[in-house]
Amino acid sequence: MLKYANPTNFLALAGRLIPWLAAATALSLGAGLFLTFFVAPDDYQQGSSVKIMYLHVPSAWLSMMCYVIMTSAALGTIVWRHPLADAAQKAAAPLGAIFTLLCLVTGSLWGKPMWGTWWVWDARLTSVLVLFLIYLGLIGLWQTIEEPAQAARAAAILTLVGVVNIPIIKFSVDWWNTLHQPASVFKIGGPAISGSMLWPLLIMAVAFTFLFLTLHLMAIRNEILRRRLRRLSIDAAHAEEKSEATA
Amino acid sequence: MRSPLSALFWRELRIARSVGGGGAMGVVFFLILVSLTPFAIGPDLNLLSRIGPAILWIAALLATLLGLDRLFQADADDGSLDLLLTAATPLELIVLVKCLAHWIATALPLVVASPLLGLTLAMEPESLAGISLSLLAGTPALTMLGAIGAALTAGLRRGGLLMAVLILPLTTPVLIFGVSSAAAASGGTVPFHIPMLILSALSLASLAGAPFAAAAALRARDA
Amino acid sequence: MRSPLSALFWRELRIARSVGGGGAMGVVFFLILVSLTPFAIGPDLNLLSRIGPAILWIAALLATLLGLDRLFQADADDGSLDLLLTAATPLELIVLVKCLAHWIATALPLVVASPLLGLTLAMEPESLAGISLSLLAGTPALTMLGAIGAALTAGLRRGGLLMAVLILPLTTPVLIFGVSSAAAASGGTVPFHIPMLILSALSLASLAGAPFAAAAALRARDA
Amino acid sequence: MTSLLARDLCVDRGGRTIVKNISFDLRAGEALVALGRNGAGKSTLLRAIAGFLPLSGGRLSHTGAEAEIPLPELSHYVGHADGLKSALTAAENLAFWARMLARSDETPSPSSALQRVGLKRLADFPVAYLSAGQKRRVALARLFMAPRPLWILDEPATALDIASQQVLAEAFAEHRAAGGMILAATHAPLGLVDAATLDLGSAPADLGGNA
Amino acid sequence: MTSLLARDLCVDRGGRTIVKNISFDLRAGEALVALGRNGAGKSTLLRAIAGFLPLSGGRLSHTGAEAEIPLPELSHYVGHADGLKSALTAAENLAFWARMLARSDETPSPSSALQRVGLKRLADFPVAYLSAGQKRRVALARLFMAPRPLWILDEPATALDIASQQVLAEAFAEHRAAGGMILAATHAPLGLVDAATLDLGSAPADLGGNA
Ligand code: HEM
Ligand SMILES: Nc1ncnc2c1ncn2[C@@H]1O[C@H](COP(=O)(O)OP(=O)(O)OP(=O)(O)O)[C@@H](O)[C@H]1O
Ligand SMILES: Nc1ncnc2c1ncn2[C@@H]1O[C@H](COP(=O)(O)OP(=O)(O)OP(=O)(O)O)[C@@H](O)[C@H]1O
Ligand SMILES: [Mg+2]
Ligand SMILES: [Mg+2]
Repeated sequence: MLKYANPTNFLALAGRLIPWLAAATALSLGAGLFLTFFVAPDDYQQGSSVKIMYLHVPSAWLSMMCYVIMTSAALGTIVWRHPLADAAQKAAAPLGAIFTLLCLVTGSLWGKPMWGTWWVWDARLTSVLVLFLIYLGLIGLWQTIEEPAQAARAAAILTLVGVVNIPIIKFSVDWWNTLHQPASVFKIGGPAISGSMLWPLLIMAVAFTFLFLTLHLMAIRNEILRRRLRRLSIDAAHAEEKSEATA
Repeated sequence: MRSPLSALFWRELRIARSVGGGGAMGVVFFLILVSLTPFAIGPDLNLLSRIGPAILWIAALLATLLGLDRLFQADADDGSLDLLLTAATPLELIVLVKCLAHWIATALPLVVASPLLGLTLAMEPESLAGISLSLLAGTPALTMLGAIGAALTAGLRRGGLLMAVLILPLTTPVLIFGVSSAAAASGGTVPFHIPMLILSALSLASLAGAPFAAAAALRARDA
Repeated sequence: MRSPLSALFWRELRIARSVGGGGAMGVVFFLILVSLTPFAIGPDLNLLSRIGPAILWIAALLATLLGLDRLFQADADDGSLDLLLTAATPLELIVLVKCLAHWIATALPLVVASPLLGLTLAMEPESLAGISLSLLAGTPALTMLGAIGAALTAGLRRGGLLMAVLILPLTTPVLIFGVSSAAAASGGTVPFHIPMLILSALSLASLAGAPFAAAAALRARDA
Repeated sequence: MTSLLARDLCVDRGGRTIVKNISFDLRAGEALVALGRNGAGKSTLLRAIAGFLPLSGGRLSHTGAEAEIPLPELSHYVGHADGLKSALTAAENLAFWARMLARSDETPSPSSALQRVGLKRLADFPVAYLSAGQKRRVALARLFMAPRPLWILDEPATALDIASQQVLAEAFAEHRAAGGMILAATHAPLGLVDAATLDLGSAPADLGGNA
Repeated sequence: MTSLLARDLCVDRGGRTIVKNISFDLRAGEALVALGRNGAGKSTLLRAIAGFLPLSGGRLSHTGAEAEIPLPELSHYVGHADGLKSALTAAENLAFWARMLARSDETPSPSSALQRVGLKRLADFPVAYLSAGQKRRVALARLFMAPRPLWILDEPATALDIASQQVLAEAFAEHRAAGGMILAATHAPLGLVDAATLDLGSAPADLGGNA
């Protein structure tokens, strides 16, 4: 494991993994979309708008999972000061923001037919919005601090502080009385949802996870390469600056 | 693109961009302010749509003013302001161009984002267009008034609050007519164009007057 | 009064008192924000008293956070922060004392002024006491959370907006329970002490945790 | 500009007359070095001549072809603050100041000015990443970006290494040979040959006796 | 503290190793002057030793009675920024730093320290009203407010007039006579007799040959 913490080994590993992950993403996404649109039944109450669920729920899960992964990377940054952890953190923030946005948008689209409004200010929706805002703040922080190691430490601290929001999102439906659905898949006593809807949902969730992993690895790889390039150009400039001055 | 003023304009935009995506931060701040209100007021959609224009206008006001506090302060700290005084370009024009760049980087994104935010506050479509138009007409006045405050506090090294305190009272007319034109857009007794005309007049007047006031304040600073 | 921390405390208070700083400005900003609202919303007293606690809380939130942006920035700019790192006193305690001084200079005046401002918003007497108490219990959390943001942006030389953007989302629970305890004070289904307890718990938790986060952020700065 | 004449200059600051009755003549090709202990008023005098502080007395005039142009627009000022934006690169900073300060449209390229101060390779780095002396050198490179007859320099050699001090001295000689003037305040030798000195002597409290 | 030992110090900044494999020994009463061109890494090295930047390699240790106290707490650092609050007076600033930096409860009075740097009469002026050199002298007066064995000074003579440079040289001699150590970076002579020098030479890319 530690062997792959070396950025060079990591690049090699990522290079080998990415094609497989991309293939797995394509396969599972294809299967998931097929099941969603051609196999899964319409809901007797909701009609075909229930199909939004197969996008909404996986993106909601991924928005939280991404934060959890970012938090582990943040710990890596703080405890080991490892550049790979820095890159993993940085790469996760925009992905998290995109999945959260997807969750918000699909939720709103679903809310219009279901609740008669695009948006309500209940605890679940609000805490997801806060998650989105935290992602945006992190992106802003990454953009503002030029020096990568310093930006990583600052972002790690903010990430760790913001992690309290995750349990709030997860349990908001249980702690407060909300319009939003309580957990029906991951709950004590097994899923309270029929198999014909559960399977497509789970496959879509797997597909989204693969999609995330592919994009995340690719973004980490880009970040490492960008840093190397930056470092090379700085070194070259300083070396030449010196020879120029002594000439 | 070779004149001093265009050089200044592009420099300002480039600096704005380097900081957390410049305009983006202003929009995010705006977004946060707008979404804080329902947290505080509670999820009563009727109430929210009733006070929606007010919330959007106050948030825009704050986002514009708070982004402005370093408009001249940064230049004063790093010595740029002194050097700008030795340029052949009149200081009034320099102020105007800096304000223009700031408006484009900060206020314009707010104008664009406001209808989206209005949606979350359950505002009606006509109201959404109204709020955008009124922000477009009114934010120049906010930027110019803010520039006066920024110039007054440029030497003091703790702008933020002080500047807001100096300028916020002066912005009340803009706020009042801004909200009332947004309200007029979604029906009401006043026709839409009247508050809009007043708002535009306020913006034009401050565009004409504020550069002189700000330039005078900058020159008066004990450099 | 001879220990390093008390020396720091008094220095902070003295600086806050000078140059249009700290306390007074915060209250004035608060006052202006609160009085802008009726201009924007219109003079509907029922509506105002309905959303009074929300307005007061949002205004207090902004006044506290915006006054905080230079908490560490000023020390970073003038080199004091480096020297503080060479003191024998742990940085966490230094952060805590600076926050304490800032809270006394900025937030405490808000607590005192809030009932007066509540009166202008036509709030009921119980509600006034409620808002004061809830601000007293909740503002420490705002100050401490803001300190984290101030520390994260200390080296960046244009804190203001970015800091607000980083920290405002984290303050939502404080805002929600702050307003709900103010509302509970003037009747309602929830007994007053429940949101108050949560608010105090939030303040205590952030008093315990934030100094570590802020100190870590200050150390992470590329000095 | 063929000469700069100062007669009985006085400058007030914080209610005190800091600079009192200073007179000097500076002609094309000449240099004048203001000396004096800390607090004597050197920086105050220079900033007043550059137009940043109002004169409370005396007359400042200049003659020559550009006599009708205000003096600040004929001057380069390099003070304690470098006037650089740390988010922009050295080249961007210089290109901006060239546009802003030059009277004509063709200005030298930033990289040639940076070459003179030995920083050509760092042209595309944000100024934030430069060392104190490197920043100072970028600030001094501004002198080459726009031709202006009067250079007003407040302790220009601060933070410069020996090689750069040498470069600066050469730039001074060249500027003077081309008919430029130099007005500098310093505590350390600047390599200005045949410069006249202006002794502001002691702190103003002693000057005016208002201890 | 009887000695400070540095072995193979490395410091990274912006992803680059700026200071590479620096070793030196400093004993009680000794002084070490870091020399080198702009951008050589002098300030970076000093800030790392003062504890403001992390070392990326090497070992820094000190011996003597205070061996268990962290090095930063035994050091006075005077850098480019003066560490003064401009709204407070010189005396208030110094009194604060005495409380903050001294280990014992009795500290000298600010006015005696200001006397040494020749600013006693300005003790009750807000620092905002002081000239560049006067501010720097207040910052240096901090050295006298709390006894600390290691003085880390980054271009301490900047903006000082000749008389104050003399005062500083005397303070150095006195500190060393009392067993103190001095670590300074400079481009100008500091009046440190018998100081060892540490030549950081050229810009960092060159030091390790990793161009
Ligand atoms: C913008 C609005 C919405 C947001 C931010 C949102 C957010 C979320 C989140 C974060 C989850 C994951 C919960 C967990 O893992 O426990 C979730 C799940 C879910 N949401 Fe939404 N949602 C929104 C609107 C809606 C709407 C309108 C509906 C339909 C009525 C809906 C139905 C569901 C369902 C059925 C689940 C799966 C629950 C489970 O099995 O655990 N959501 N949503
Ligand atoms: N914050 C920073 N981030 C990245 N690189 C930096 C930073 N600060 C300085 N550097 C680089 O580190 C190198 C050393 O800088 P340092 O300030 O230590 O030099 P110095 O020897 O003190 O020079 P001077 O004589 O100009 O003060 C320089 O090449 C500079 O470009
Ligand atoms: N902003 C100010 N307000 C009031 N007095 C000031 C101000 N700035 C400087 N002074 C006073 O003016 C006098 C001259 O200051 P000035 O900066 O001109 O000195 P200087 O000769 O440049 O000294 P140095 O060699 O230290 O740079 C000093 O006594 C100082 O106290
Ligand atoms: Mg001076
Ligand atoms: Mg240096």
